Amino acid sequence: MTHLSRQPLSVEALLAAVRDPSRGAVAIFVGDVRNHHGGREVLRLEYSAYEPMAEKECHAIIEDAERRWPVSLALAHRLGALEVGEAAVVVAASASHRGEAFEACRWVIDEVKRRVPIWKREYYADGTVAWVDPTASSGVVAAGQGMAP
Amino acid sequence: MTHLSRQPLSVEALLAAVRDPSRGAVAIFVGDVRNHHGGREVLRLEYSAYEPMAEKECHAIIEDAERRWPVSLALAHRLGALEVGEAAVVVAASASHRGEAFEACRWVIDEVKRRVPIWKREYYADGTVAWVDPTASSGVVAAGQGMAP
Amino acid sequence: VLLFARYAELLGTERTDVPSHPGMTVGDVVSALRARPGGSGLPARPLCAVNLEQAPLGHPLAPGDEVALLPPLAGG
Amino acid sequence: VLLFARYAELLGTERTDVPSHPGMTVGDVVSALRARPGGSGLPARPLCAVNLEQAPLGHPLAPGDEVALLPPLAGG
Repeated sequence: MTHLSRQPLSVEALLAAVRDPSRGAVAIFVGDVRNHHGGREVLRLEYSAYEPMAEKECHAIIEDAERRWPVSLALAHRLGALEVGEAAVVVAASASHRGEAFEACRWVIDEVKRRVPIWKREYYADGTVAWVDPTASSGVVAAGQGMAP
Repeated sequence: MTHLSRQPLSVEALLAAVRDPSRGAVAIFVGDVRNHHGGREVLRLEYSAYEPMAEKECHAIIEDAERRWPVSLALAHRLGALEVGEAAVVVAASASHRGEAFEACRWVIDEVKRRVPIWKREYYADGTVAWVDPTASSGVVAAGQGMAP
Repeated sequence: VLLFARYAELLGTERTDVPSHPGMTVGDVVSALRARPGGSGLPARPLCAVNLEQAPLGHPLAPGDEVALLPPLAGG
Repeated sequence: VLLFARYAELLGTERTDVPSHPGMTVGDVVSALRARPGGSGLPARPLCAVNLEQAPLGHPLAPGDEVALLPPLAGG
């Protein structure tokens, strides 16, 4: 399975991938593109990735989670240009018990943020562009307008 | 808004109801009809409710949760005859931070189970029928075949 | 008085009347129903609601109150 | 050596070569790139990967290894 997609993500498709009549509970996380960041109005953004490593890390996260909880998981991350309100990432976890479904779903999205090599460039209403950098005090670092890595 | 439905539940519709471009995180819970319960194979089931009180409790749960967390919530519970694998309940919670979305979503489904007057009659592959009773040691109490309250 | 799910099945009806008297409580309604045919299957202290709110057995009733006996909840 | 996102922007390329020498480490690659035009914007200790696995700066390199410099991750 491929976890990276340049097409809009389908929550229904991820739900269908983990649904199982022997398991009654499904927890889903959807991360949407927000219209603001650090007090600035965001118009759109662009995700890029070190694709083979990102695929490998997504796969490893799912394997780790399925070892840790009795769950079935699906994970998709969008790449390329996204508009405000579009889904950037979707995680679905099915389990017999809702506690396990919630815990595994939460753990997967935390790990995606922690270890998958994906980068985000935000375009603001004031015409500026920045790389999102969670390690910077402002959360962003100024970027050029041009090249799309 | 009405929270009880005799039609199949749409996860996409509940997701759309809470999505908001100023909030990036959506957590969803889907509770599906399982194909087994207490070691018996379930063929289908029937949900009934004290409908005006159930609507009122669902509404109160959402108000309570929206007071407790900065979230926007949607909740739907199915009534009537359901097949194995169909969604019985769907909760969607949007927030600026994923922790709040997960916590509110989890709290709402826990409260639905705790205080909404809904009952479930299960039909088994061996021809028997039982009322689901979480307070009984076996989890069920034998039921008649006939009347659908 | 409204009855649901297994309780409706036990009493053979989803709705019945209980003769009222001054000072009547929810518990009096439960006792009257337990004395009916099939009513022995009702617990002594079922979950009850008055006017769409959960109410204890000692809750006093006024004319026109909607009383409901609720089997153990099984939603979600 | 592969460069991504802001690091590719700083160096003006997504892929470059660094002359290899025996005993070369990931840290040696980083130092060589920091000496390039635009390279002063690279941190002294960036996140790095060798053959799709995160690797410390002391990681020794073998011929054919794929080295990548990863800006702070921002997925999800």
